[in-house]
Amino acid sequence: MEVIKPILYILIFPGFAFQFVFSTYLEWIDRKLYARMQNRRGPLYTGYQGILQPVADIFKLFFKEDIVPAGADRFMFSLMPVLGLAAVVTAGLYIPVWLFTPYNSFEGDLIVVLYLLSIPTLALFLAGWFSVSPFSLIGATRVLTQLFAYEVPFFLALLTPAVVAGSWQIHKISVFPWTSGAWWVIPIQVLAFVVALLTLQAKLERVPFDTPEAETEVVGGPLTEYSGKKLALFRLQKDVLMLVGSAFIAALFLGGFSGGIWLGGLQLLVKTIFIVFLLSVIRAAFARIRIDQIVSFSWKYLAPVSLVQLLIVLILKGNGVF
Amino acid sequence: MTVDFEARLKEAFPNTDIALGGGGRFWVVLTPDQLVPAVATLRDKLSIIQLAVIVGEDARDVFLANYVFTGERVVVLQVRMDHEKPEVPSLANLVPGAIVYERELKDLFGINPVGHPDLRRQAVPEDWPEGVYPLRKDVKFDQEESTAKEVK
Amino acid sequence: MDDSTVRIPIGPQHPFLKEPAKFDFDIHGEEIVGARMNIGYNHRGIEKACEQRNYYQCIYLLERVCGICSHSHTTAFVQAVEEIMKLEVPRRGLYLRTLVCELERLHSHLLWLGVAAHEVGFDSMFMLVWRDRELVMDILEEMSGNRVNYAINTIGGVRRDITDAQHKNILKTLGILKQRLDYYVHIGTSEPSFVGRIKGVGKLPAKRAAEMCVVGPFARASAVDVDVRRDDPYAAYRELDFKVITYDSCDIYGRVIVRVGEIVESCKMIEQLLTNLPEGDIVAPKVSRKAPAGAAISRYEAPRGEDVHFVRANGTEVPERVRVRAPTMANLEAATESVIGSYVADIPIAIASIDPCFSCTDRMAIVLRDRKKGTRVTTWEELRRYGIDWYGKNKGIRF
Amino acid sequence: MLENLKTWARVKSPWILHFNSGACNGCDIEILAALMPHYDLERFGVLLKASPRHADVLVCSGPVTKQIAKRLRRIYDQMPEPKFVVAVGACACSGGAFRGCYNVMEGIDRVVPVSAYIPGCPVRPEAIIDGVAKLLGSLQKKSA
Repeated sequence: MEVIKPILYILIFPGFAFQFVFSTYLEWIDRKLYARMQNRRGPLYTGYQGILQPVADIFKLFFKEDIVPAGADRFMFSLMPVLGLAAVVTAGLYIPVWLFTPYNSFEGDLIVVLYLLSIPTLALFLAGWFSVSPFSLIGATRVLTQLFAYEVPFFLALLTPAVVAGSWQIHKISVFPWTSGAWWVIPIQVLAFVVALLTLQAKLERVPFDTPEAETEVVGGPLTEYSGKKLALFRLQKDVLMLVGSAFIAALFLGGFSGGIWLGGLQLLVKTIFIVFLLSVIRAAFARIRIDQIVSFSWKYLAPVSLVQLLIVLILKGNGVF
Repeated sequence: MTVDFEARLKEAFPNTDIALGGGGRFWVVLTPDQLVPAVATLRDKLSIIQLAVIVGEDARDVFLANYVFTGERVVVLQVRMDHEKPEVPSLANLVPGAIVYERELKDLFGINPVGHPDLRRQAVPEDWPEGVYPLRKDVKFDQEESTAKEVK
Repeated sequence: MDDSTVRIPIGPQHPFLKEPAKFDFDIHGEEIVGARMNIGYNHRGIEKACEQRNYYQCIYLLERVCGICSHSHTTAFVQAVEEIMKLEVPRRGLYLRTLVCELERLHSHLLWLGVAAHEVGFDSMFMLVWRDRELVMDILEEMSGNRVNYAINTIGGVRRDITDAQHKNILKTLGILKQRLDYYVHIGTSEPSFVGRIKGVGKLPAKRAAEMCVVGPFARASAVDVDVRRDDPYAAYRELDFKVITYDSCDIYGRVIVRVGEIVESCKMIEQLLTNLPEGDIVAPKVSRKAPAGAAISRYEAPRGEDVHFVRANGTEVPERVRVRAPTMANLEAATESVIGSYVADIPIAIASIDPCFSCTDRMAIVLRDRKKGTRVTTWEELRRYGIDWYGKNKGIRF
Repeated sequence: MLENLKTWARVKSPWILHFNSGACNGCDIEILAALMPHYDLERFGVLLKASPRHADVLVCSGPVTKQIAKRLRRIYDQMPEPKFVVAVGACACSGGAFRGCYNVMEGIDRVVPVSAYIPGCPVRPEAIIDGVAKLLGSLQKKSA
């Protein structure tokens, strides 16, 4: 039994199978919400209310011809989608979905997750870099520029709950408001929560931070030359990243998913969907901003705001409020 | 207003054939050498600088190029050219906007704008046969000829 | 970094271009230092085809010069032919023609507002504006039976009258539209991320605009006060009360303000036209199929600017020469020039800000002014090396 | 079983690439209008894609001018298999109003193989939806 358990973790829950199913479901929610906000219906005829639409998209891409452009670096071109997906799925293993601590959870896993979540961006950058199109190249350089813009505020924002809980372990952070009895630490972290949401949006490269993939400017950005299976892997990676990102923000800022298998599972569902809902609203409400505007926005507003939040928390902590 | 403008136009172009056409358009007939001074006159004396379009025409015995200027009123400078060797001076230096229209004169009529800075193939594809000017009256196209063999 | 200018080709198929055209931009980092365009992918030889068709057939062909401003081209053409034939168009005919003109302007400007929002990634506005554009399309469909090519013009008037029920319905729909428009006017001129993308971008100074002979909203946003409807009135515009909207910011923001203002003015004009709609015939009686020899130039203020048609008749049923000068033709050069100095990200919105219509233009042009001499087309390898160098020097990254 | 899955995924998720090969814009705005809230093609899983590498269906309008023909062929070649071409509008089907003009090819099928023709000048959004639905239906039948 002890041997099977880790394998089950990795393959079934919260590993591959669970993440694939849940992330496609989240994409469907996102597409539906986005469509409803634009007064459209969104996917409708693929399964109940189009719920299988993302699955159909991914299967279709898997059955399509897979083209590697003539001048591209074949190895890197094929490696990148796999690498990116593997990184996010691994990060997903650290979601604290059980009452007990997740498998292979340890003191400091937050740092590991943060770094794992940076890998898809780098994979995307390299993917664009090793394709042969000028659009991929421009997209790739934008991916990297944007990474410099949002990564620091993202880290700073996620530092706040860690400081509050006094731990680097995601599981401990997420249960801190309940174990310590100080549930009101959740509302005082609202600034960091907002920053984390916006930077997650930037990480996912969605409007208003979708310059790297801006259709009207650089066609498909780094993914311009990708087709078939590799494109499917990238799409899957985006979905899983959305799931993992939202789940982590929910775990760190919204009090985690404690309460046993049923209550915990329900909380995971509700809280993640709530985050996705917020992300969809942001996506629908703004225009795409330029790359230089993104950089100045992150450094002028997001980074100082997260520092202020950190300061507030540190002062409270120093005074022994929690 | 009309009388006033007409008087001024006549003063600006003495000894030239000026007709008032329908819709209050003035038609001024010129030879190719008179064109550049005429445009300068229009600009300096009547402050009309907006070139709306250059219309090439194949009148069978001569080529016409109508320079339509708009402003206070519409003035058309009509230049008549020899059919054998159609040439007009280029207006590129006076009116930058003329470049595109002149290039098209060359492409579609074979009228050569002398002194044009950049005469590339424009309206017609790169592999268009030399010396075939589609809008000339003597050019007829066989409809079935235009198949797509070369791209297949 | 003198050799570091790279040229990126955009088009003829590119998502920001709904139509084929090719642009070559010389970029330096993210900044554009030179631009040049090739159009003509859309050259179909309409002018030659007109010389083989009679006047009535020409109307239908010219309607298909452009699907967005289809009414502009037919009106300009029939006006020229009517001038040659010396026809008097009945007043009701003129009013209905003008009504379709203004409805077309309404739908075209809404379309533009949506596309402009799409170019800067503001898809929600794109979708919502296009949803309400359908209201205008419904009015047009009800009046003419068609959504895009209305086929309502004929020589000597219009082909379809409107009934009282339609009359009422148009006013009712217009009421709904006006309410929604207020919202879009507000969003289009104040939403921070949208305004942040359009303010100060794509500058075309007033003086340069006059030199480059630009027309339409593009010129009016650069404080050049031209409008054929007022300067050289045709159809029923003499009897209408309207303002010509100008703005002096000379950038894309100004073009949004001008177009949005024109949408509001168009609504007012449509109401005036409907309330004052005279009784009587809609088309002149006994129109000859042959036009006497002569030539005419007709000007028309299309949604994109001044549309000029030249028609020469030779006494037969077939025109001797038809020449179409679409507004985009006059604007493209200036637009391409206005991109120079801004960022790569601004290319789509800057080009789209003139509401380009290459199918109208269907010719080729160039632009101009490479700030650096000797720009060249680079290969992929060079491009990559350039990127590596640039990041190495500027960001301290080694690959 | 696998074949069924293949067909199902293919039918349910047609991503389109829009290409204007010298059309008058009429069809193009109607294609866009079909994606808008009023008609909303996304109900059928249709997404408008920017890159030919991502697309399954090439939606092509216009009579194909001689200048653009090579580009059209190249775009088609860039698309991964299986791919379909839909000719939208009378011009794309046969040249339409521009048949016989000196600079046009008279129809998409002179350059690339076409799977579905949607006539109309311009095509109404309803007709586009109908055409796409029929194309998808024929795929389903073929495999059954």
